[in-house]
Order: sequence, then C-alpha cells, then structure tokens
Amino acid sequence: MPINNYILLSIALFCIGIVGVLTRRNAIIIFMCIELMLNAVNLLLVAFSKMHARAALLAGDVNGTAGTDGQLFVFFIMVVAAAEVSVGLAIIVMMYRNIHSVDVNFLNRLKH
Amino acid sequence: MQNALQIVYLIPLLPLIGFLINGLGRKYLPKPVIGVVGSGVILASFILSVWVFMQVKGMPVPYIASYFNFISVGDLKIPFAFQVDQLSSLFLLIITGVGFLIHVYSTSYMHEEKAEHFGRYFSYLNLFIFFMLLLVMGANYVIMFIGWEGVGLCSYLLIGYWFKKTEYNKAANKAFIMNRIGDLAFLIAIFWIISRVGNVNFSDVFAVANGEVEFRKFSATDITVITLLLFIGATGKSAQIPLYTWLPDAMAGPTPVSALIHAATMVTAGIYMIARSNVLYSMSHITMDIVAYTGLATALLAATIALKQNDIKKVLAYSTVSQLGFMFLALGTGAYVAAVFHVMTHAFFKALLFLGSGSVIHAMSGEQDIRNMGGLSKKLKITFWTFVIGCIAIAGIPPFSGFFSKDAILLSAFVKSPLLYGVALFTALLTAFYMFRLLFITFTGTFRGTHEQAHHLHESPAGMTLPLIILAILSIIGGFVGVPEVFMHGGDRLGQFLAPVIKPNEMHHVSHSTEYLLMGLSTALVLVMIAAAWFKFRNYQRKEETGFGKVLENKWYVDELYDKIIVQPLHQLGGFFKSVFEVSVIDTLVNGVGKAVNYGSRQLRLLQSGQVGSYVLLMVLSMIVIFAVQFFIRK
Amino acid sequence: MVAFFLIFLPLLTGLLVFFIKEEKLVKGFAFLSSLATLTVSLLGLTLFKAEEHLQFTAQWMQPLGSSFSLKLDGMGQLLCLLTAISYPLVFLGSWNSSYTKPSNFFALMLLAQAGLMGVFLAMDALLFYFFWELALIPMYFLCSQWGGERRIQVTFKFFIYTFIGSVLMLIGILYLQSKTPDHSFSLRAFYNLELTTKTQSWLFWLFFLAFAIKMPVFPFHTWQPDTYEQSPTPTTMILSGVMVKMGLLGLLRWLLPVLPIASYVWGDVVMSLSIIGIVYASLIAIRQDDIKRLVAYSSIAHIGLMCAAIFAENKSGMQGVLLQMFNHGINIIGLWIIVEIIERRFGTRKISELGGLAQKAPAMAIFFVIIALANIALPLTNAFAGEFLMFNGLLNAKSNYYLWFTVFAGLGIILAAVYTLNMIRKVFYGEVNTITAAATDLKLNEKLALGIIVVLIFWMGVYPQAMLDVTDNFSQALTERIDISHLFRKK
Amino acid sequence: MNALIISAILGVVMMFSSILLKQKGAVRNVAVTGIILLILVNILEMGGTVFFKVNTRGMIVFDQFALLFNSIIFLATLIYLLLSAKDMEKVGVNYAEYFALIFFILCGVTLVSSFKSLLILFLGIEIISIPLYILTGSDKRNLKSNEASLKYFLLGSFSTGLMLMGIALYYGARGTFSTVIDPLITVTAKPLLISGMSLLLFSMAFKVSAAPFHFWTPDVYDGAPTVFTSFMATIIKAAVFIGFIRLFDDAFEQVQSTWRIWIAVITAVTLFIGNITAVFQQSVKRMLAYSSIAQAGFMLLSLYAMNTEAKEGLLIYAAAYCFATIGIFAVLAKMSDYTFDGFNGLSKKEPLIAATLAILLLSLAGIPLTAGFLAKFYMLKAAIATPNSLWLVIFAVLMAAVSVYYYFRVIQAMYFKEGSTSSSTTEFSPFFKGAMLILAGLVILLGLFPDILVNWLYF
Amino acid sequence: MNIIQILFWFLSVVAIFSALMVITSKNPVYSVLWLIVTFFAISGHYILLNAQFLAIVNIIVYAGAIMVLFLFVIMLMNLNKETEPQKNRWLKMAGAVAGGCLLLVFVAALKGAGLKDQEAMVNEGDIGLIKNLGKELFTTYVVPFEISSILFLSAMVGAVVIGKKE
Repeated sequence: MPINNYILLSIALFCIGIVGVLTRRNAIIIFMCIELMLNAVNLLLVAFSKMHARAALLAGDVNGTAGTDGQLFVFFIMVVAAAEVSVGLAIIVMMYRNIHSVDVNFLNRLKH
Repeated sequence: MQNALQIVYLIPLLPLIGFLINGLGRKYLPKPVIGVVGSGVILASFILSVWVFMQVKGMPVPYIASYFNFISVGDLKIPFAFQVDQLSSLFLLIITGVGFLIHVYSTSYMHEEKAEHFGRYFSYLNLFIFFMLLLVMGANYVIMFIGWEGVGLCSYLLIGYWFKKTEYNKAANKAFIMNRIGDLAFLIAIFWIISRVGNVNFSDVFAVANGEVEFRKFSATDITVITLLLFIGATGKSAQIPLYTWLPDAMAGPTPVSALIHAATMVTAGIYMIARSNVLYSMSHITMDIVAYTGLATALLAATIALKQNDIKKVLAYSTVSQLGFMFLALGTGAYVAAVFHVMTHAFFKALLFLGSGSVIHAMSGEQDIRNMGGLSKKLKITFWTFVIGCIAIAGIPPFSGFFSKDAILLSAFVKSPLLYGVALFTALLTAFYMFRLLFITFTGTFRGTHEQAHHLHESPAGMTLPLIILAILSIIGGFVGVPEVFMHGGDRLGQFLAPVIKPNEMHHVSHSTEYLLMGLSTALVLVMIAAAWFKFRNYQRKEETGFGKVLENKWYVDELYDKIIVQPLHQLGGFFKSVFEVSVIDTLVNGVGKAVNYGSRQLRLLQSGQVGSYVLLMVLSMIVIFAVQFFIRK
Repeated sequence: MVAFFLIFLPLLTGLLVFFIKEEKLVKGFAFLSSLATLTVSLLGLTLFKAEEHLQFTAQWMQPLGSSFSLKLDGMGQLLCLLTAISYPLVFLGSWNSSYTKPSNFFALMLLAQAGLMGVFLAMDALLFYFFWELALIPMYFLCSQWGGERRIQVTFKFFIYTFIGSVLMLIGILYLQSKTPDHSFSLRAFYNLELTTKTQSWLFWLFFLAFAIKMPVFPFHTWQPDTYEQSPTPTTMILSGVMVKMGLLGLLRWLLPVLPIASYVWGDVVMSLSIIGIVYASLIAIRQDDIKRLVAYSSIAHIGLMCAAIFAENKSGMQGVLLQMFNHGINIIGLWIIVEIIERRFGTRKISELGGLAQKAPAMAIFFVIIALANIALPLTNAFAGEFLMFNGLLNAKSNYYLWFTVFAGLGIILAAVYTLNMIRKVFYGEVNTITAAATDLKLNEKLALGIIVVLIFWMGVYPQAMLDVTDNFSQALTERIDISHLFRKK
Repeated sequence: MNALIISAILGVVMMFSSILLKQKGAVRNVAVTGIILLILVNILEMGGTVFFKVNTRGMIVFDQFALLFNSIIFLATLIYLLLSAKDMEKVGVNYAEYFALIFFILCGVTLVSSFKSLLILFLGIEIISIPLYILTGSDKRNLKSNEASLKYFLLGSFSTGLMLMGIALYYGARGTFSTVIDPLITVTAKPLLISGMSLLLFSMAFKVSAAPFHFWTPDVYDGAPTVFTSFMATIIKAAVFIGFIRLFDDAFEQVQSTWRIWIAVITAVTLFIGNITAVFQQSVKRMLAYSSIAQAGFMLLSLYAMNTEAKEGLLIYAAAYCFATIGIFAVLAKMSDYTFDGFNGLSKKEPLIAATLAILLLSLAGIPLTAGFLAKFYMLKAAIATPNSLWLVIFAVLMAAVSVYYYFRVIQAMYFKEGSTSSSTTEFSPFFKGAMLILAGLVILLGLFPDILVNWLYF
Repeated sequence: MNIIQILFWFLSVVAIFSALMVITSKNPVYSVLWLIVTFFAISGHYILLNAQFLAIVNIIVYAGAIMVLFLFVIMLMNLNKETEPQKNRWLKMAGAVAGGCLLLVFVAALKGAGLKDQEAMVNEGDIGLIKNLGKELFTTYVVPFEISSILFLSAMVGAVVIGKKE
C-alpha cells in the first residue's frame, strides 16, 4: 500500500480532529477530537513503522527490528493518552461541579 | 628703554584694581574714599600714559609686551599681549585723560547716590576704563575683542545703572544686544583671519597683508570679507547704520557715563579698530566705499534727527552718531589720521557738551527736556560759556578744535568726490544748526520750567565745573596738533606722529587755494546757520511738531521699523516654536510613540478574547500561513 | 589607582550613606566624600600625573572579551575634575534644602557620581555601557522621588527616551565587538577596526541617537526641559552640568574615532541639526517665563553648539568643546544654585512674578549677573575661550556649508544675550513686588559655593590655557585619528 | 541520572509524607531537604559521581550543559520553595501532593534537558504538563483557577497532538526517533521532515508561549494560584526552552536555514505581542504573564542564533529570568491587591522588600549590574553574530525599551506613589526578607560575574 | 483491486465518515459512539498493517477504557441531550474553513514528500507481533517504560488532588 495513502488518511483524520476542536464548544467533545488527532498520529506512526520495516527488509536486514520503535511509540502515546484522559476528565468534572456546564464559551472570566 | 615699556600692563591694571577695591568695598568704604580711589587710579594711569606717550614718539616699530598664552591650540597661538605704538598711546591719553576728568566730575555729579551705589558706579567706570585700555592696547584682534566686548558690558551695566527703572534696563539690553550683533561679525572676521593667517597678531596679519610672508596670502575676497565684517563690528560699537539705534537710548545712563562712554571713548572704538587695520582697509576699495557711504549716511540721518529732538542728551547723542559718521567718512576716504584726529577733538568737545548738559540736568533736578528750560545762561555762567565753546568747536569755527578735524575730513571727502563733500558739508551745517538750536533753547530766552526748578537753579560745584573748564580749554586748543600744512609749515603734527602706524596718504593732491576756498565756504555757511538758529530759537516757545518735523522727532520711525521687521517676527517665531511646534510637533511625535504603544496595547489585548475556540483558530491560522509561505512561496 | 579611586570612593561612600540616619550627618558625610573625590581628582592632575597612576585594569568578564579597564586621558581628567568639582558645589549650594529620607537622596547622588566617573573613565565598551546606565538609574530615582508635581511621568519619559538610545548604542557596541579580530570590547580594538562606509553609516546612527538623546540635540530634546523643570534642583545641576557631557564624551571617544568615515559623511546632517537646535532653543528661551525652562533651553542651545563644533572635526573645535564642556558645567551649576534659591525663597520660578531682586539681594544679583554673562560667553569669563575656539573650529570646518553654520550658530550668541539679559532684567531689576519684597540675600554657604564658581569663571576666563594644556594631547590624537583625508588621497 | 531518579523517588516520598507527617512545616522541610539533596547529587554528577548506572541506549544523555541547567533549575526551585512554599497552604488542602507534583515535574525537567530521543522529549513534556494542569486547577473553588486549568488542559492537549504529528512525520522522514543525526545521511523526504519540524516548532512554541501560540499563557498564568504561576512562568518555561534549543540544535541542524527565518518571525511577533500587550495591563500578575511572553521572545533569540554564546546565554537567561520572576511572584503572592496600585507606597512600609523587588524588576528590564542585563546582552551578542540579523536585534531592543515601561510602573508605584490607608500586604517574615535579600544579591552577583555560572560548562 | 486494497479503502471511508460524524453529531453520546467506530476502523488498519498488538490495545484501551470513561462522564453530567447551543455560526464556518485549509496545505506540503516509491508493508512482517514488541519494550525501551510510570504516578496524584472533596 503506498505510504501516501496512509499519510493522506492520517492527515485527513488529524484535520477532522482539528476542525472538531475549532467548531465544538463542549469541552468533552473537544477533548474527544483531540483523541481523534492522537489516533491519526498513531495510524501514521504504524504506517511509517511498516514502511521503514519494508525499507530495511529491502535493504537486506532480515531479522532486524526496524520499525518496532514506531509501534512502541504508539504504545507510549496510548499510555500518555490514558493518563491525560484521567486528568482531563477530572478537570472537566471539577469544572462541571462548579458551573454546571462544560461549555467552553463560559470560560471567559480570564481575558484581555 | 623698551624694556621699561614692559610695565605698560600697569595702565590697565590700575583701573582694574580700582574696580576691585570699589566693587568689593562698596558697602564699607565712605564715598570720598571711593571717589579718590576711583579717580586716583585713572590719574595714575594717565600719568603712565603720558610717560608711554613720550616713549613711543618716533619709535619706528611698535613695542609688544607679551605676558602669557591666552589661548593656544595647535598652530593657533593667541598671546595675552599688549602693543604700544603711536596710535594706541594717543588713545591711551584720550581715554585716561578724558576719563580722569569725567571721574572727577562724577564724584560731584553722583554725590547724592548712596555709598553702596556710589561705589558700584565707580567700580563700573573703572572697569570700563580697564576694558577700554585693553581694547586699545591689545596686540592682537582677540585681546582687542576682549576689550571690545568688555566695554560693551560696562556700557550695559552703566546704562542700566539705575536698575529700578525698566526703561533704562531695556535701553541697556538694547545696547548690549546691538553691540553683540556687531561683535559677532567681528568674531567671524577674526576666525577668517585665523583661517588665512594662522594667528591674530596685528603684526602678523599686516605682514601677510603686505605680502611679506611667504606661503600665506590674502585673496581679494578675503580682504573684502574681513574688512567688511570688521566694519560691521564697528557699526555696532560706533553706532552706525544700521546698528545705531542703541546709542540714543543709551542716554538712560548717568550723564558722565554718556560723556565718557557714549561720546568720548567707547563709541570711537570702531574708528580705532579700522584705523588700526588701515593696512587691510586700504587694500579693499569696495569696503572703503561702503565705509564712507555708510558713515556719511549715518552722519546725515543722525543730524536730521537731532534737529527735532527735545531731550538735551538725545540731541547730543544723535550729534555723536553724526560725528561718528563723519569719522567713518574719513576712514572710508582713506583719511585715517583725520578720523583719529576727529576722535580726539570730538572727545574733548563732546565730553564737554555732555558734562555741560549734565551740569544743566543737575541744576534742573533731573529735568532733561529742553522745552522746559530756557534762559539758563544767567544762573549757570560757567556751564553756559563752556557749552558755548563746545558748540563752537563742534560747529567748526576756526580756530576751535572741531574746525581742524572736520576740515580735514571734508577735504578728504572732497578729494574722493565732490558729491561726498557736498553732503558732508550739508551735514556739517545741520550740525551747527541743531547744536545752536540746543544752545539757544536751553540757555537763552525765558525760563519755561516749574517754579520749584527755577528756585533750585544754581551753578554746579567746582568738582563739576573744573572738568568743564579743562575740557573747554582742550576744545579750544586741541585742534592745533593737527593744523594742516596750509596754515603752518610742519603742521599736521598728528599725521607725522602717527606715520609709523598709518602710512601718510598719497592722494592728497589739492591745491592750497582750493583748500582755503573750501575752509572759507564752510566757515561762512556755518556762521549763517548759527545766525539762523539764533533768530529762530532765541525766544523759543513750545509747539507741537507736524508733518516732516514729526517724522524727524520720531527718528524716522527706525526703531518701530526694526521692531516690526526683526524683533516682532523673531518674537512670534519663538512663540510659535514654544507653544505650537514644540508641543504639537516634536512632543506629539515623541509622545505619539508612547500613545501608539498604549493604543496598540489596548487593541492588541482584545486578541486575548478568553475563548478557547478563537485561540485555537488563531493558532491554526498562523500554522496555515507558515505552511503556505514555507511550501508555496519560499521553496 | 587614581582612576580606580575616582569611582570607588563615591561608590563606597554612597552605599554607606544609605545607612546613616541623621540628616546633618548625611549631608556632612556626603560633602566630605565629595571633597575627598575632588582631592583625588586634583591629585591626578598634579602629583600623580604619571601614566601608571592614571590607568587601572582588572580582569572582568574575560570570556565576553571585556575587562575592567579605566584610564584618565585628557578628556577624562577634565570631565572627572568637573564631576569632582560640581559635587561639593552642589552640596554646598543646596545645603539649606532638606529632603525626606536624606540618606537615600545623598546616597543616590553619590552613586550617580560613581556612574558618571565610570562613564568618563571607561576604556572598554561594555564597561562604558554599564556605567552609562548606572549613572542613569540613580538619576531616575532622584528625579522621580524628590521632583515636582509631574515628576513621575516626566522622569519616566526621560528614562525611556535615554534608555532607547542606549540600547541602540548597545547594539552598535555588540556589532563592533563581533567585528574585532579578538572579539574584544576594548577601545583600542574598536579603533583598529576598518569598516566599510555603509556599515559605518548605520552604526553611526545607532551610536549617535544614544548620544543625541543624552545631550540632547534637536529634535530629541523634549525630555530635557521637562526633566530639568521637575527634578529637584541638585539633581538638575548634575543632569545639566555633568550628565549631558556624557553624550559629548560619547561622541568624542566612542563615535568619531571609531567611525571616522561615517562621521565625516553625516557630519553635515548632524551639524545642521545642532545648529537648528541652537536657534530653535534660543528662540524658545526668549519666550520662556519659567526660569528653569529658560535655563534648560539655553543649555540645549549651548550643547548644540558643542555638538556642531565636534563635527567640525578640527583641533580648534575639539579643544573648544572640551574646554566648554568643563565651563558649561560650572556655569550652569551656578545658575541652578541661584534658581534654586529663588524658587525656595519665593516659591515661584515665573519670571513675570519676580522683579527687583537686585535691591533686596544685591549679592545674589551680582553672582547671577556674572554667571549669566559667563553663560553667554563674555570675554574674560570662562565660556569665552571655549566658544571662541568652537566658532573658530566651525568656520574652519571641512563642510561645504561652514559659513552658514557659523553664521547661524552666531545667531545663537545674539539670541543668548537677548534671553539672558531679559531674564536678568525681569528678575533682578525693576521695582520689587509683593512676592519679592521680603527677599533676603544669600546665606554664607551659598555665597561660598557661588564664590568658588565665580573664581573658577574668572580663572578659566583669563587663563584657559591651563585646561587647554590638559586636553591638548587628547585632542591632537583625536584629530589625527579622525582625519580621513588619506582615504581621499588614495583615490 | 542522579537527579532523574532521586526526583522521582522524592516525588513518591512526598506522596506519602502527607500520611506520615501531620505538620505542614515538616512536609515543607522534607521538600526543602529533598531539593537540596537534588542539587547536591546533581553537582556530584557534574563532578563525575554517578550513583545509578543505567543504560539508556543513548536516549538520555546527561552532558555538562544539561547538568548545569538542571542545577540552575533546582536552585531556582529551592529559592522558589523557600519563598513561596508557605503560600501553597492557602491554595488547598493537598499540601504534600503539591510538592509531590513539583518533584515529578522536576523529573520531567531533567528529561527535557537531556533527551536524545523524541520519545523522551514527549514523555518529559507530558510529565511536566500533566501535573501542571492539576496545579493550575488546584484552587478548586476558584472559578478562575478552574477555567485556567481547563483552558490549559485543552490547549495543551491540542499542542501535544501537534507535537505528536510532528514526531510522526519526523519519524517518517528519518526512520528513527533519535535526535543524534549522522550528518552523512541525507533525508530524501525533505517536505516530510520540514513539515514535522514545523509542527514541532509550533508545539514547542506553544509550550514556551511564543506568539502566535501564546494565547493560553495570560489566561492560565492569571487564573492559576499565584504560587504555581510563579513555578510555571519560570522554571517550566526555562526547562521547555532547553528542550526547544536541544531539539532544534540536534535534530534539525541540517535544515537550519529553513527554520531560522521562522524563529526570527516568531521572535519578533512574540516580542511585539508580549511587550505591547503588557503595557496596558492593570493587574501585576497578568502583566507578568505578558512579560513572560516577552521574555520568551528574548530567549528565542538564542534559538535564532544557535551558537555557543547563545547556549551559554540561555543558561544565564534562564537563571536571571527565573530568579527575578520567582522573587516578584513571591511578593505578589503575599499581596492582597494584584493591581499596580496595590504596590503603592510599599517602599515606606517595607523598604527592604521594595528595594529587593526593585532590583529584581530592574533585572527583568535588563538594566546593567543585574543578571537580566547580561542575559539580554548574551542574547543580543549571539544574535548579532548571525548574518542579516540586525533588524531583529534592533526590534528586540526597542521592545526591551517598551518593557521598561511596565516594569517601572511597579517601581513607580512602590517608590513614588502614596500608599492606600489600609495595609494591603501581609506581614513579611524576617526569613522571607532574608531570602529576598539573598535573591537580590544573587541577581547582582550574576550580573557582575557571569563567569561563575558559565565556567561550569567547561569543567 | 485486491482484497487488501478494498479493505483499506473501506476502512478509510469508515474512519473518515465516522470521524466526521463525531464532530457533527449534536448529541455527545453519539459523538462518543462514532468515535468508537473510528477507533475500530483504525484498529482495522492496524490489523491490515499486521500490527496486531496495537490493534488489540487500541480496542481495549481506547475503545474499551477511555471511551467508556467519556461515556461515563457524559452520562454523569447528564449531557446526553442535544444541549449544545448554537455556536457562533461565523466562528464555526471559520473553524471549518480553517481546518479545510490546513488539510489542503498539509496535503500540498506532503504530496511531493519524496516518498513516491515508498510503501507500507501490508499484511506481512512480524514486528507488530506482541513477542517482538515486548522484547524491544523491555530491553531497549525499558527506561522510557519506567519513566512512563512516573507519568502515571503524577496523573494519579493529580486526579486525587482534583477529585478529592475538601
């Protein structure tokens, strides 16, 4: 599969995530869109890892570990994402407790 | 013998010491002591001057006493040096001699002043003498300039001596500032000389001018520029067109001051300077012409104004301006000796006239308007007679001193051009007319003042009359040092005396008969004018001036003109700069930067809307821009 | 060591003064300190004239290419002497003023002195910049804390203005340093640089702006009248008497010799600005009613002349400027002392509200007249020789417009007479009014301070050569360095 | 390595200290002792004593630069704790946890300063960020704190996304996450690399609050409890900067010509926005937030120049900036009124505090004799050595002049304005005063002799 | 077009469609569900790329844990209605346009990325297997692995700090 396909797919998902961040005002959905962006990155990383694995294979490196680092990175991203989600949701909940809303447009005490 | 002259520094130093004693001790010394010290130092200087005068007689080259380096930068070395030669020694005599008399006169005249102010007055006078001596003794233009500005300062201080009167102070300021304008030209001339000669010693400058120095030379332009600038300097100090208006106003000072500074000495500094620089002037015909015509124009203008003045001192002041104009005429026609001669005689008779007027004012308790006088001859006999002598001298009736000097000037004017002569003669006639007008209005007819004044009228004390008498005698005989060749073989002693400094004039080619004719003509016409004045003014009655007379009374409105075209515009400009340009242009620009920052701050902070969405949007937009530029433009 | 002590003494005493509480003690201590500094300065002129005493070098910021190197050259001697003389005079002249928190006031004054000395002595660009700012900071606090009503804004404007100038200069310094072969900040290294005309040109403006603001030269001057007006008078004395000389020193030591070509190329522009400034400031001074502002504008005019004379680029001009730097400082301090007395006694600085002081306070009048006349460069007063040489320099300038420059600058002389005499007339002459009726004459300390100033005025007026000799070598070397005629000859 | 492990352990220790120690003072003492320990082990490591020999496979390299930087950061943290630890009590009940989070953050800082792999950078940044989200929101009842926390979290996660995309593209182009580049290998997929570089640039710019990615900064700094703002604005910012400069120095050296211009633009914009916006602020805290943006702009100059001097300078800048800002925030935390007027007349009430504060402000403004000047000086010196940089340098100093405006407003308030009638400050303890004095002394010492810091680099 | 390509395109279309649905759904619960669909599609891609370990982890961690957490929170807050008021239309448009532009720019930038002949190995290669990954993780990547524990610790502490009632 041409790597460009994966790049385009990831970029598309990534940009959809960004559009979500831009257009939604529900903090949770914004956060979900960010998760979507992370997943786009994950996909790209895996695709690249396979690309590099193939390149290494073609170069004659038969039992090399080329490309594993990409997939491991994805693993770490997931780890971090999990941690982030726990903290993020905690913050959102705390926010909700105080103002009974998760609308980011209410976040305008701090400005100028 | 020459080494003995080393002590010439005492001549200016003594008045300086007098100044210090009187200035510092004015609160502690009694008036007589102040008077004695003030006059005494001048007397000592005078004696020394006489001694110096004796020494320099026939001395072929000037004696230069150098004391220390005043300013020395690179090649430019300006020593603090005095030059003693015939010209300066003559001036020394005039300054210290007349100065001494006026000091003596002042002790009486200023007697009513408080001791403190009395001391101040004498310290100023002494200081003036000091600077005047510096002026004439300086061996280079810079020392001369020091004296030049110094006398201006003293003039300023003395005009504003009665400092409570705002008008007087304004007159003092005017004098100083007008002088400063001239001084600036003088300064630039000095710089010009430095740029061409490398220093400012008279000897060096004249040597270069005479072509005695290799490598250094004046071009014709240089000469013209330098001489013109020096002349402008002289117009300031010697009250010539266009800078003459300060002198009449300067009469605000005490009368002895007018006599000393504004008649006998300071105002002649310009003549001295040009006479001193005669080598340079003789090389530039343009300048000479300008000097001559300016002098003549001034003489005429001032004479016309003097015709209608009613303040006794103002008349004398304009007369002084006019006489100074004569001197410049002489200078411009190359008759340097005649000019110096006239300086001397003028010092005698004009000092006499001023002192006489002082005596009158003293008697009239400060009244200066001649319309309120009349018939004073009965009460003030000595004053009257000495005044008459002064008037005759200035009018130019032989054998009084004024005749000879004025005649010499007229003659040189005649040689140059009959037109000059004609106008000069006319002016001389006007002089006779207004002087006798003054005399008759003041001293003849009936008294027109108040009762109180009439009651108070008295002859002045001896301290005042004695100087009058001495000056009267000098006014009578002073002319004999310059009796022309026609009258006496070996005449023109003055010219011979000054010969080492001022080369005798070669163009003196007038036949004796012509000379006699001219003298007779002028004398006759002067007598006619005196007679006219007698008939017109012996029984003067006050009346308003109209028409042309009013223009003259108002001095051709020159002061107003200056005010309109120079003073006011500058004043306005200053006001514009101060309250408009400074505030709304420069400060606005400067503060504008601050305001712009402030405004920018106020607007820019609105970018910080507080909305997460807009933050992300802005971030994304900038990312787009950077990517777009990166990949589509920069490549 | 002399150089070191000139900075160290005021610095140390300044820091000590912070901890003295008693006002009398503070004043006395500060005065003694300033006298000690003066003594050191005089020793540097007389007993310890040898090179090794006048130089001081220590390691400092070695990796940056800088060192703590001080040297008293001719100009340094002159300006340090000025600084050293002015402080006792200022303290003496303002002895009767009392301040809240006197210890802070005097401590800051002394620290400013240390900064000024440093500026005058530094032979290393970084060090120079350090002191340049250090002199400014105490001044900022002094003016803002003890000044008049609008002091905060005004001083702040002054501070930011000069700060902008100095940071631009910093860039110039940094650039020059990056061009030196051994990446050094030393003056010598800067002098040895050979830069293209273009580079010199923009560097020139970076430096010149800093100095122009400091001096100040038209049109960068607007901070100055305000600051002078609002500052406490002792500070104003230092500001106008000594501090503005920093700008001139900058031109003479850090601009002209480093960037000779640009200085020549832009000389006409700078001279034009300066001379416009002379006439402009003088005309404004004529219309001023506030004595402080009047003196401030007169100072702008004087400085304008000095700046113009510097760019005449000949020895006469240089010597004149150097001499005048000293004399202007002395004179203007004298003027301020009297202005302060007037302000303190009558509570007004308005010329129109004063009058007739000569009757009530003759001594004050005499001192003022003498100093004012010295300020307008009357012969035999100190300013004459300086102005004489500067004008001579101007007329002999290499510029094509030298005559115009001379004439217009000369106009300044005349206008100076106008406003000075008018001020004297209005303040001292005439009849007394309700405000001035109760005037008293000078106190002893004031007389003493003014007396010293007057003595200096006459001494320097009659024998200016004494000072000219001090700076002779310096200006000779400077004129030789900035002479770029050999460049033209090659072509 | 010492510091990394010890700080992690300390974090755990602090977690438990809340259970073991009832006294808040004791907790504080443990924390201070811990930080001193950290400094010690770090300095020991600089001398070559490594306690933990761990094979990091080249992903983490503690070189002299990183170690020196860590020392500075730990020192700053020590000062921070000494000055502000007590004020944390006011924030909330989880006193010990705050310290735990701070130590975890320090752990992240050591990673960011010494990474040789993007993975470590990523983890380091996250270890720094996640506790910060918490600390920002730690004043739970305060809506501003909530808001700041959520904004920070959302925007921070967004930037993490950008960063990860950048890393992914970098990986695509290079085939490795290592930043140690073999200069012989040329990258064929240059657009990929440059896109990745750009995204990393954006995200790092976000973390150091460089414009136009700075928008979170004022709001978050303003909303966060002041004690933590202090920590964020100084130590964290400096740490991320070190990461930034390491990243671009190592990984993207080959494409320097591409990013240099963008750094220049970002620098200029950052300086402009930071300084100009700060001018109009009424709250000192918010002013300091903008000022931190402005200071970041100056620090970016080191990135722009990227030479030896720039790196040395960044160390000094970090130190100077941290010391000064921590001190100011420490005083600010004790004020009841955060507006400029709140400082009115402080010099009368607390002359010593006012004086030290003035010195710190002067340092921030870049006045000579203070560390702040030398820091700026280094930056300018480094920048001017690069060609065609004059416009940027001139712009920078002009903006520095603008910065004088707002810093001096505080000085003006303290010294030249009359204070309000009611005492707007809490009492300053003698200990606090002493610490401030030492801090001011440190700032001046560093301003006079930067060598003492820089020389460590060449041990 | 072989089966792999068909699968690729199918999964891609599903991923993008569901992603779009995530951001357009009014109801947050739907968004969550669509996001889970996206994650499944991405997991499908992982399997396609022979990265089985990640595919499983993705489903377990993301779809299983994280999204449930989201759902839980949404339910907790009672946000399962279409409560979101209309955001400023212009801002929304601007957001969409900006996102679109970003996509365009990205695509344009990466199109000529110089990877024309590069392909991702599909359905072959064993690096994505748990054995290989595990070995790498606990040898080469053990340090980052340990470090991530610090991350978790801090997140834990953080969650406690935030969550604990005072």
